[in-house]
Amino acid sequence: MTWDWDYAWDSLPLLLDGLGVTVLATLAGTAIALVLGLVFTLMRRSSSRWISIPTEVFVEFIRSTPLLVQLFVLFFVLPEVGVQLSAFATGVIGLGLHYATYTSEVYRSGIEGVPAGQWEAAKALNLPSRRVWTSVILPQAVPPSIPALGNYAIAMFKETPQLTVITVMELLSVARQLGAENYRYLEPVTLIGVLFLLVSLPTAWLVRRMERRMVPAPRPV
Amino acid sequence: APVDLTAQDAGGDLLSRIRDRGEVNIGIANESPYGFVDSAGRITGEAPELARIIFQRLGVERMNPRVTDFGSLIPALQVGVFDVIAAGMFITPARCKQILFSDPEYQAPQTLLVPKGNPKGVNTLDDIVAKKDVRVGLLTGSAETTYADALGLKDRSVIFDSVFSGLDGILANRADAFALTTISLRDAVSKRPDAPLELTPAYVPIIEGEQKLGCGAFGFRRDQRVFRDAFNAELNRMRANGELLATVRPFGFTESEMTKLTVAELCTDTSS
Amino acid sequence: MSPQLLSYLLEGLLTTLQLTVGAAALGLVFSFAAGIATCSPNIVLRGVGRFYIELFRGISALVLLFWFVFALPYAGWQLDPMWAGILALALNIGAYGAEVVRGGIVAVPVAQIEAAVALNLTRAQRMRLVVLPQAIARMLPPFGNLLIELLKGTAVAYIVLIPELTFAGQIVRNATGDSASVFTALLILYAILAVFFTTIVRLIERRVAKSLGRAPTPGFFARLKGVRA
Amino acid sequence: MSQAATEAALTSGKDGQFIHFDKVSKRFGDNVVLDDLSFAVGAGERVTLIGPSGSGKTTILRMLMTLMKPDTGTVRVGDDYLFHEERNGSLVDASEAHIRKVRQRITMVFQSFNLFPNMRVLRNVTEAPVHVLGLSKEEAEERALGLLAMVGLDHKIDSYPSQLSGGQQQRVAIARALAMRPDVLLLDEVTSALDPELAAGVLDVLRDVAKTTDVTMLCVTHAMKFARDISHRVLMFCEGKIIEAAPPEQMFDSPDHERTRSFLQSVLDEA
Amino acid sequence: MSQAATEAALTSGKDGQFIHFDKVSKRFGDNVVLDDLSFAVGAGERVTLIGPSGSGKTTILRMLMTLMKPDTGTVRVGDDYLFHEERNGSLVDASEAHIRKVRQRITMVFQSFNLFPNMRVLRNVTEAPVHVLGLSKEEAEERALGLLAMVGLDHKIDSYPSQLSGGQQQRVAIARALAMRPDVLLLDEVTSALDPELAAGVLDVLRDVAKTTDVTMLCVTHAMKFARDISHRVLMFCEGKIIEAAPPEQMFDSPDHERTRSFLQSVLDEA
Ligand SMILES: Nc1ncnc2c1ncn2[C@@H]1O[C@H](COP(=O)(O)OP(=O)(O)OP(=O)(O)O)[C@@H](O)[C@H]1O
Ligand SMILES: Nc1ncnc2c1ncn2[C@@H]1O[C@H](COP(=O)(O)OP(=O)(O)OP(=O)(O)O)[C@@H](O)[C@H]1O
Ligand SMILES: [Mg+2]
Ligand SMILES: [Mg+2]
Repeated sequence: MTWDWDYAWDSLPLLLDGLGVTVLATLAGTAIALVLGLVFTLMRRSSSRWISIPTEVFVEFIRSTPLLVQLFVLFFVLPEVGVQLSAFATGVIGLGLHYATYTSEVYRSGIEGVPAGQWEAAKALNLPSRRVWTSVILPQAVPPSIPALGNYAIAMFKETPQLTVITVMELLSVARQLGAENYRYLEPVTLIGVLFLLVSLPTAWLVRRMERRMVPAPRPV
Repeated sequence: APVDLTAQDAGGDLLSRIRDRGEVNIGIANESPYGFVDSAGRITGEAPELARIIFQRLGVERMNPRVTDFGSLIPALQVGVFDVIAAGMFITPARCKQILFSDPEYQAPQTLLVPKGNPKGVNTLDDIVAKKDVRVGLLTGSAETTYADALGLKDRSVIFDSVFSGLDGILANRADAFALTTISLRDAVSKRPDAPLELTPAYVPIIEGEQKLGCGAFGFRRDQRVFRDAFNAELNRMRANGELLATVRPFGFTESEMTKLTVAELCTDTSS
Repeated sequence: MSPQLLSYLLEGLLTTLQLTVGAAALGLVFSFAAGIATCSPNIVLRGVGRFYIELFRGISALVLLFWFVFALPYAGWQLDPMWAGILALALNIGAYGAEVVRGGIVAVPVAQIEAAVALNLTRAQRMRLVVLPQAIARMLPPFGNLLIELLKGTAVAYIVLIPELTFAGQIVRNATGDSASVFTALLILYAILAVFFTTIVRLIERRVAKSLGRAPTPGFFARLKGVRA
Repeated sequence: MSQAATEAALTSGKDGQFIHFDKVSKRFGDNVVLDDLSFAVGAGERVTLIGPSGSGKTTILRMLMTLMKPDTGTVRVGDDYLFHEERNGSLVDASEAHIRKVRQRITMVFQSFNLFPNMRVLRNVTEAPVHVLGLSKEEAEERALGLLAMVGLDHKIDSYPSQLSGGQQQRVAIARALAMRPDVLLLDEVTSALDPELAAGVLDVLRDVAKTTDVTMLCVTHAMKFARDISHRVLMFCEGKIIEAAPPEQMFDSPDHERTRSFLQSVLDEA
Repeated sequence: MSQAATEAALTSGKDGQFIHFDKVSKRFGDNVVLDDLSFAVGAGERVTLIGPSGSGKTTILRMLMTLMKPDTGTVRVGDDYLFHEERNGSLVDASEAHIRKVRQRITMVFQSFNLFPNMRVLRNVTEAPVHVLGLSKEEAEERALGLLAMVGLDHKIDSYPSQLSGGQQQRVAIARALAMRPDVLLLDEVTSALDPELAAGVLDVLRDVAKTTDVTMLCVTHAMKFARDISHRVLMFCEGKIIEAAPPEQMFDSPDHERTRSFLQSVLDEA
């Protein structure tokens, strides 16, 4: 099997369509993960065990099982209990939910990274608890978390091919379809690799730039 | 099992190497009734069962089946992961450019899988073209996908990754009808006797004025013409003496699925 | 379910374990090689480390796998699918691991390095005797997370004929037509594997924490018992 | 001084008692940090807590600040219990609302300043008056500017804490605490993280506060000259107990206890 | 003391000069930290560096420890340049091997101890003698045990640093430094992170070291009594320059400079 330029060239427009779906799913999934992750974190810190323990168990469970299987369940089982969402919406929710368990960890370590002295100072000033969160803790916990959150967005981008199992025509689905019709996989799959790099490398670079601005530069050892 | 590096050499001696080994690697795609793992956990299906008999006659005692994703069958054959594709794969001109096929062991008319009572009232792909609100479910990489594309159904296609995903998809209202061969769908529905589903009568789709009758066959690497011909000879002998139908009948094949078409006819690209 | 089908699931489970352990071991080697290289004063080594990280973090394991099994043979290099699977997953997870190694090294306080300089240790001795032993303690929790990532990532191996757990699940689903039970079983099996791996990592964490004379950070179960700030 | 005299000195001579520790105990595991401790502080009194490391001085302040609960015993500020409420005549665990109400009167300055790094100096000082006392932004800023001028930092209101020296940060922290107009001001080694010269500036500010307000002060410090200047009374802690309590002159010039003597010796030696 | 007298005092009266700073400058951005500084220290001499925060004291020690390079000027220890090598008669940048050779004679104790948390006390002390000096494990342990006994910690050899108090950690750090048998010992505010009583123990150990060895000591401290007890000479730093240099009695009892006077005043006030 040698490289077929014509075929690669013909595949490109279809693959770009798939890339559009992939990017859209990633963006929407990221938005969900960012919000839901924070909600999970706050619920895990709740003083009521009736909230914190089930949340903790749920988050650990989602985090330790494959997205692929979760997508199957969401896609085929949700409708049986009467929740009818489009394949794309199901995929985005699956991605967002799965990655919320990661962002939740990021937020948690960000919050734990705020020195105990800040909590104590807030208490010494008798600030109400909502105010402590919004004006003292979160403003300090979130910025250092941004690079890690960015990295998860990139990771999510690379996992969108799994949406292929629930009929979302993203990049890999397009490639599989092309391959099945023409029985040439080398070109579409290689092009996917290149397209992924084209998107993920600049994003990773941006994230690292942010990281550098926030963390002191690495030093010689 | 390690990949057979020598399998890449050109020429027709693969068969003798297989005979020396006493074992042939066959690729199946886990699709009933063509090649699949049954509920007892055995690998079976019309193609593996035919292959077992034919290879025995060719002097190869053991068969080592390897189950893989349908989409990976051809690439894996090409790099020598296995020696034959025994998955009832349809012969298409595009595929003929990649691999060699034997003569077909069956021909397959089409059916639609629809919810019980057929609420959308569709019986063929043409019906679906006419009713704009019907979403058609298709199996990734299948010939039906190509037909649907040619009929302009792309926007209403829902691509499933397996037959059972399609079946679950109809139940979950992810699509309104699932288009596949009668054989596959009859088999799938038989495993879910309680599901509120039904099959439309078999039909032969007509795409751009031409009857499309899917014909499944065994696949070989392009440099294995001698091997293929030897296999083909045994296959045609079985066809002639009725052994073929007897072997595949338990998998739901009937007289109407038997074919006289040849690989040479089916490989001719008429669409260009 | 027939014993035969059950054995598919069991074999799938074993294959998944094998893939995970193999790729983790190999990935660990890549992680340390690349992670330490990115902290080197030598610009070439740094460049090579960085290149490895960026390249393999950017390409998904699935694409790599496909390449190794279906494209490399044309370059005259044939890999057994299982090895290809382990190698591709290891290259991928190793790139993430390298960042963990780098992060662990960078997080060792500069003061520790200065103290080592004040004792006139060589650069290599500083790394081996002072920096790495402390850094490893910090690396373990993120390594634990990566291990779970890897475990879940092995599910993509099915496209190159590796019959791991998810694929075995698909076989059973096809054979029995019972989607719901199969998915439930898969979720439970993966969760059990994850708990298994997490427990191992936590045991190692405990040992390392002890070797630093520290109390280990509370784990999942301790957190459940309500030890919170 | 006799044992009885020390016990007498455990309550101030000032007009009525304001803060009451009553049979307070606290332990961490096997470590008994406060051992059945009782003492009282009068309104407006300034008390310095001294004693060796680990003797429980910080624990006292943190308890008053409600950062830590006693295992047994009660703490009272004015007429209110800190961790308990009287309900139907018996003491029950206090609700969050009750704790917040009592905490209103108390505030604390920390060894490591603990300014909010995400807020500029001015907002550090106005944040609590606006959101806790309900002052308008203008009122809060007026009050903050006055206090920042007092600590000599009215030219730094737009800086972030990270742009200030340690001494400047600590002075902002003092202004921030005073902006709450507390009845009780707790100070825990507020100069030990600072260089001597910077520390001197902070202590000067505190001398000012002592002179110009009648806030009740509980102060842990090793700056003995400062302690002598401002305190009405000095309490010597040792292993979770108060072993000596006396006015500063008496404590520093003729301590009663051998332990106090050796402690003071080592502190003075270090200079 | 006149300007000329101070300049004379910049070289010690002891037998020959050992450490030479020659026209050393160092800046960070706009901040001139050391300004064309020259001074020398004799072999076996004990010098205390005092001065306000940011005046460059730590910078001097860190430069001697080769943790920081001067921008211009040279530093010499014995006959060897620290950052330069003589090759073909001209000074070139030193190789790592050369720096390691000269660094062999110098070691440093830090404000925050910086013990290796991954090693027990004994191994903290034996590690460098084994790996740098090439001692056998037995020789190194014998030496370590002797030193740990001297600092009063021979019963703690199997503890991890995290299990020790700050004062104990600092005493281990001193033993660790002495195990290298250095010619020059650098001490940077080794007691400022400690409580007065713990600090007293550390200072006692250092008095011992001063008395029983003839190691050259450069010491930054605010413990004035200690400085008076052990140093041959005190250098007063201000804004990257040495503004006064004199024996401790003279420096503390009748300082020449107004700046020195005010600095000493504030340090003494704090106690
Ligand atoms: N959260 C905690 N967990 C366990 N032990 C604690 C905790 N907080 C304080 N302690 C212990 O309580 C004892 C008293 O601590 P405290 O901080 O009150 O002493 P202190 O008098 O302020 O000493 P220092 O002068 O060192 O600040 C110490 O032995 C300390 O180890
Ligand atoms: N790595 C650095 N980058 C930028 N500025 C630095 C650095 N190290 C030191 N400085 C600056 O150099 C100046 C002198 O610092 P140095 O630590 O020598 O002072 P010092 O006399 O030891 O003061 P202190 O008593 O506070 O320890 C300070 O203004 C400091 O901010
Ligand atoms: Mg304290
Ligand atoms: Mg300094």
